[in-house]
Amino acid sequence: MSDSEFILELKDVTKIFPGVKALNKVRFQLKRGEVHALMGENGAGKSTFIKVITGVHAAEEGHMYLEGKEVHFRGPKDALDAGIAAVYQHPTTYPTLSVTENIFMGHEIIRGGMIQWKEMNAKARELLDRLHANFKPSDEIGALSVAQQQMTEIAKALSTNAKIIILDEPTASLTSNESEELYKIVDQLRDEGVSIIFISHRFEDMYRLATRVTVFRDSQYIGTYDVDKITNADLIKAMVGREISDMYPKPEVNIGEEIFRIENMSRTGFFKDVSINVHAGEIVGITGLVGAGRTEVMESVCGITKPDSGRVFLEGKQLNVKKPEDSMKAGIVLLPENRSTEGLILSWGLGRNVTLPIQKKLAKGGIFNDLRKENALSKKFLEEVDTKAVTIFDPASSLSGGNQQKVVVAKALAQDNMKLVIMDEPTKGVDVGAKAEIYAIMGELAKKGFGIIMISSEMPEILGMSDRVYVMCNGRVTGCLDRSEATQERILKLSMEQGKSDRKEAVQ
Amino acid sequence: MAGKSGRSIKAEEKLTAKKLLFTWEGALILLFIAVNIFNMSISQSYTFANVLREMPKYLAEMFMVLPMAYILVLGDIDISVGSIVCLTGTLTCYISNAGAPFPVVILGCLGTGLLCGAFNGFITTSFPELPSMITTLGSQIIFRGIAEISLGGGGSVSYTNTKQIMPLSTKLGKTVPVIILVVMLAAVIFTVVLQRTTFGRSLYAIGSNKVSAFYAGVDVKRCRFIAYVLMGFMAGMCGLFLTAYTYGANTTTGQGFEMEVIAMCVFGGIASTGGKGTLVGGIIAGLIITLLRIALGQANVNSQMILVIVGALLIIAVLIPGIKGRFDELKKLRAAA
Amino acid sequence: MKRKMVSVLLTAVMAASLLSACGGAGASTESAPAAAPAAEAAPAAEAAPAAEAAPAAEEAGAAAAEEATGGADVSGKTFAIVVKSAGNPYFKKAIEGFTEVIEGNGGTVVVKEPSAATVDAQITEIQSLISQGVASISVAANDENALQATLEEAMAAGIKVNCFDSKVNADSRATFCNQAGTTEVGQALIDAVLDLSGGEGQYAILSATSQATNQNAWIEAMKSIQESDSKYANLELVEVAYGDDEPQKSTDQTQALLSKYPDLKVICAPTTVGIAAAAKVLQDQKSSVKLTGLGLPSEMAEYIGNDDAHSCPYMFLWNPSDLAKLAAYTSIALVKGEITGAVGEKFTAGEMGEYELKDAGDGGSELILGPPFQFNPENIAEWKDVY
Amino acid sequence: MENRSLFKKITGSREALLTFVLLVLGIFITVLNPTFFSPVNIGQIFRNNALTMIMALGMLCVMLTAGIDISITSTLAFAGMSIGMLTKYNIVNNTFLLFLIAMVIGCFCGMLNGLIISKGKVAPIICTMGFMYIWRGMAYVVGNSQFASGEDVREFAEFGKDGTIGPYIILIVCYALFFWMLKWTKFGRKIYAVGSNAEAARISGINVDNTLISVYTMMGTLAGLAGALSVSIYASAQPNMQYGREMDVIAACVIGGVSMSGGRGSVAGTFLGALIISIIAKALPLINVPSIAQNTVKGVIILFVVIFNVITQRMVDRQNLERREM
Repeated sequence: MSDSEFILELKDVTKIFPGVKALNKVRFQLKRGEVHALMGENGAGKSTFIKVITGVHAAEEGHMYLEGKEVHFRGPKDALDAGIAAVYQHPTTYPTLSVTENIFMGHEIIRGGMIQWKEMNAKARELLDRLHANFKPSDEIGALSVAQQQMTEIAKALSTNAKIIILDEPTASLTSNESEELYKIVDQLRDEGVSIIFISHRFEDMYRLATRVTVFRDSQYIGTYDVDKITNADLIKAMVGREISDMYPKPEVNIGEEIFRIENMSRTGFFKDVSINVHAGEIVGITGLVGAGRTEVMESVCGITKPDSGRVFLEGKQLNVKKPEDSMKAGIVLLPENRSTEGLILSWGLGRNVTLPIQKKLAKGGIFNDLRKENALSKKFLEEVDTKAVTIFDPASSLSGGNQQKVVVAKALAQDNMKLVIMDEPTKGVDVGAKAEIYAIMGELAKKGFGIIMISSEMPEILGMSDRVYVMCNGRVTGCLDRSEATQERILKLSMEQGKSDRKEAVQ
Repeated sequence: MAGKSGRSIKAEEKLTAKKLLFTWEGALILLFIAVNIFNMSISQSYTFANVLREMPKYLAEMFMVLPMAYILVLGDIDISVGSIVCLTGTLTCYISNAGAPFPVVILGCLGTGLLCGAFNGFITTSFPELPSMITTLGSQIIFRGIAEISLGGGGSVSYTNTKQIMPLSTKLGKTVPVIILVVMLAAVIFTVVLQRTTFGRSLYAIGSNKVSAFYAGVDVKRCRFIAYVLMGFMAGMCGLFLTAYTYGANTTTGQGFEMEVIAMCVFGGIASTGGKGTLVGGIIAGLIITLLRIALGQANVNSQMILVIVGALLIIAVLIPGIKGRFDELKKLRAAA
Repeated sequence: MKRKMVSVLLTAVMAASLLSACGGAGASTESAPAAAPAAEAAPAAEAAPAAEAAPAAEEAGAAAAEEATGGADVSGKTFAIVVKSAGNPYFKKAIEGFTEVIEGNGGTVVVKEPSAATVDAQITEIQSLISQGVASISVAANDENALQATLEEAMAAGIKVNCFDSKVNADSRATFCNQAGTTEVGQALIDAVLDLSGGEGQYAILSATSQATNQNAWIEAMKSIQESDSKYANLELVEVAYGDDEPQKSTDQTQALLSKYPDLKVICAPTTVGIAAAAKVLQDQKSSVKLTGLGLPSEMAEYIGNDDAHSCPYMFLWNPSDLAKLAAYTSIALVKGEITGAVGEKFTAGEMGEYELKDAGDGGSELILGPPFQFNPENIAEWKDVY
Repeated sequence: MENRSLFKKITGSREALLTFVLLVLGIFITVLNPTFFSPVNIGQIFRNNALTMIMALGMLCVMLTAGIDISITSTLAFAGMSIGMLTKYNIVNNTFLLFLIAMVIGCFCGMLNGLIISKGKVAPIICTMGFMYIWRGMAYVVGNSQFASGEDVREFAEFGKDGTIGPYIILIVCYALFFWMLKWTKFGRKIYAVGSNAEAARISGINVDNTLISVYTMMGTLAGLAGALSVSIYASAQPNMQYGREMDVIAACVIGGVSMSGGRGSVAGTFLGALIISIIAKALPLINVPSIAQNTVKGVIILFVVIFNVITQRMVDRQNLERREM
């Protein structure tokens, strides 16, 4: 290998965390000007690997070569100075600060001991224009959408004139067409000569962008492949270590009576005139852009926020939901989008998490906790969803994303009066293996006659699992497609069309 | 169900004596014994009877340790309690001096505390955007301010009908002060509620992750409100008993109590960040600090020096988990390598 | 697990070592006088210079005291003094005087300086004294009534209780060592106001806290004297302000008085912190308003003078050391059974001469040290180094 | 449209809102007592509250990092007492040197706070609560039941005497310095970054621990400076000085729009907040509000301002939502 071919090369890198080897002699080669995908299940060591490259973690063993020269980063600063910038999975923005402040954090333009705000604002404007961003440098980051925050992060990476940009699951919180925007940006960067490392669970990302892909599994390097030469199945096998025969095990279910209906529900600023219905045994997908109001509708159904108007019926009876407890009592169970912040109490044991919603039911006299009953019950449901855990007292934080999601499912199953399950992005950030298991559970639930609402931005999942698909755009339901008529094109069209026409009206 | 691998998850927790000892509470019990030995060595007057006699003033504060633990477990803080003690003490005197019968006096006192707590609860739950430190800072100033206004120019009020309130400060069998029994009863109730009931579990849930708890159907607003009301009620209790021992109240009554009470809780392992610690720890810690102060006082150690010692102990106590964490990490690193 | 054990032990050891260290240090500074009844030179060193520096150069020394009270018959007995709060030079002087007398008579002294000037803190200290089984307690109370339950408990345990500087109610004490009769203080202050104002005009009072017993009594006395005599008819009391014995608040209040009442002629501040703060404000602003009141000579020397450059022509106070000495002699007399606290009893307070217990007007008895002493430009230089 | 933008301007900027509150307060007081806005009074407001105002700057930085420091007045007393004693016994009489010593003591106290909070991962309120007891106790120990006042500190008090410009200069220099630091320097950016998202700051190469230590050290140094200033202005060093006033400092910051969760707040806002607190203290005696009611009024104003701010924020959010096209 010559100096010119690889801009970045890592050899035999080992990183040890208390109790675990997070990386075990992994290697990696990045060519100049290429987009290189890095794939693997959660916990395979991708994120740790990225942090070694960016100097956040110091590796115990191994060598890193930048443009052929060996480098040792003592901290993130060194990596930044060397031209490596990263956009992390969870946007690492400063929510209380402006876009400009965020972009230039750590490398402000300083002249004569003074930060040059004017110059920085102008430069930020320029960067945002280059990315076709629709927000201002003076906007506060906390008020922006996740996609916009991600764009700011990319602008930040660009502002350092980085030679290597690392994108850690940038599309995880983006919808299809937002992803498309991102693809364009990445293409543009590559054309400008920037080398890019791209981590993603989505195969579409990889096919669309990358020329080569490196796979990690269980903290080890498995292999590097040319994207156009490897099949989907082989790649999955490389990642999971076994073959997955049927990704979307959609069972044949006799769809029953209507059990759930939303009528003309509105909440100012979030959604308007939303009507949705669900039948027993039916999986109803809801998709659309992030910010289209999908999650917000379901939160209002479950009493987390208050809708301004509209009615909700469960099994023909109108519900009066004021707080989450009310909807749960009625039999509606929500699996929230963010496991770590909404779904679980990470510092708690699994068992306690599972029984939290039903603790009153289990308690003696409704007051005193019945630990024996609780433990038995949580054991039963955790085993039912096949959680990888030793005891029910393991803290939820010790599990991987997929297993955490299983705990959330167990928590839902434990609610014995459940009639309707609402799953908000059930496979977000979940690796391939666990994804299949979650789909299987979903199928089982449908078979048992529960109604299921699945909010998702992932097209294959929506197409693979739903009986019907509602598409939302800008707070309104723009269409409802049967399984037979749902295609990627139609859904995409519905999720954008309405917005465009609305915007036109607003201009007039 | 799907993906059944037949994997079994253990649901039994083995509680050994060793494990118990290595909890923070276990350490506190050891420290409790050590402190008692130390106390006996520095003061000849450190006898059971003397300690029992000196306890009541500290025990009045112990009333507030109990609900403060709830508030801290919630991840909140209430720095207005000292002022509530002042206000309830003041009003108690005025109510009695106006000729009210004793039950009315007690009701008035506890009711005032309850109202103050409800005020705090209302403000904090209506404006969840505001940290409780700020809202209770405001009410701290207001409650004491109201007491100051009602005390007027003289700045103090006496409980003229001392015979009436005497029952609260008497000693059963001439040795056991009534207040000890009341504190013990309250401690048992508060401990059971926090550690064994759904309400207690809800408090921990909110303190650990407010959003998750809310999504899981915990009524966050109600739980927080109840905790503040209990806090106010027990501050009223403290005010009542303090009045029984001082036959009056003035503008400095209860000054600085909030910090002492919080210190006891934190020393007992109840983190100010919420979701951690048990009331058992808080109570033992409260006793340790109390006994230490009594013994140091008997040894005629400078009163300011006693506060320095308490402050230093507090800092050492909160540093230990961090130091221990570092040790554990190092050990695990070595094991992995 | 072992680590946990280590940390547990570590806590215990650290705590214990810290405590013993601090405890040791505290004891050596605090109870040094107490531990020096005999002639062991080293610990007594602290008491000795104090005795030398005492203002009572013209009065009899410790030897005379010993002679008068009959020497060692209180030896082995412990006398406690409880002041209002720690860190106050006024009470530091009082403690020195108290210690001098008690140790001169062979007793031991326990000093209690509460951490804050609150009733709660004093109750804690007195409870501790009951546990220690002292012979007598002399207390300068933070509240007239609030100590009643505790002091009654002390008396029930056989401890003789008297108070000095600020009294407790008649039920809670044997007797009260009053620095000066309330009326006398009031008279002196209102006369000073009359003098400084030139016989007419507005004056204001800057007091300590609103619940300060002494200050309230003196202010009441001033008001009633003013009403009873027509020569004060042209004086107008515009406001009683409270500086809470804090320099900053006292400064604020003084400035407010000046801007609210442009015609103000005199400010009377019957509190040591307040008078110092007010004096500084007036002097810095070169105001024509004159100041009088009660203050420590050492703090006020800077401001006392008859010319326009000084804000305070003269002020009053008593010798806190003498007051505490009187309290000490009273304690000894109570312990020895010479007096019980009833009105009309007489006893000899060492070199200070004979005192008679008078009716305090609140159902109990009191001893009066004497009229307040006037500090003026002539004598301030002599006293500023004394207290 | 015009109206809306004006409304937005006022409600959108904390500083504008505070200026508005200040104006209303000023007019109200002037109506009741026309002498209030005299140059002498204004001068006194700044002089008497210089301590609160200076410490508010440090508290601003501490709160920007999502921390809090309740040990400041104890540090102030410790530093103030130390130099009071030094000059009382004529060990050090140079004014500049005394200021320096006080600041060094404060710096040390603050650094200890910072070390324990950053390296020991102790909650700021708990750590500083411990030191609140410790430094206050040390102030008593140093003082050994003596005050330093009047003649003892005559020379030193010349600096802060009424009519001198020393305190004003210190105040102006401090505010200018902190304004420059927070707005125009890299270090200022770091403080905001740590408070806004500590994890992100760590990843982007900011040494979070060092930033925290410097922030608490600055706070301590300012408290030390305030201690010296206090002795100088009031010509008095007492161990209980400024007892309980840390809450005023915190209140000043909170009124000034500094968020307790970190990352939000400005020097201008802090200044206005401190000014509101100062004016309340100064004005109440002047408009014949009995001084015993002062605390109640202060508490009500604190609660009113913070709640008012929450409500306007909610209104703004609501308006923004309603403007969203559906």
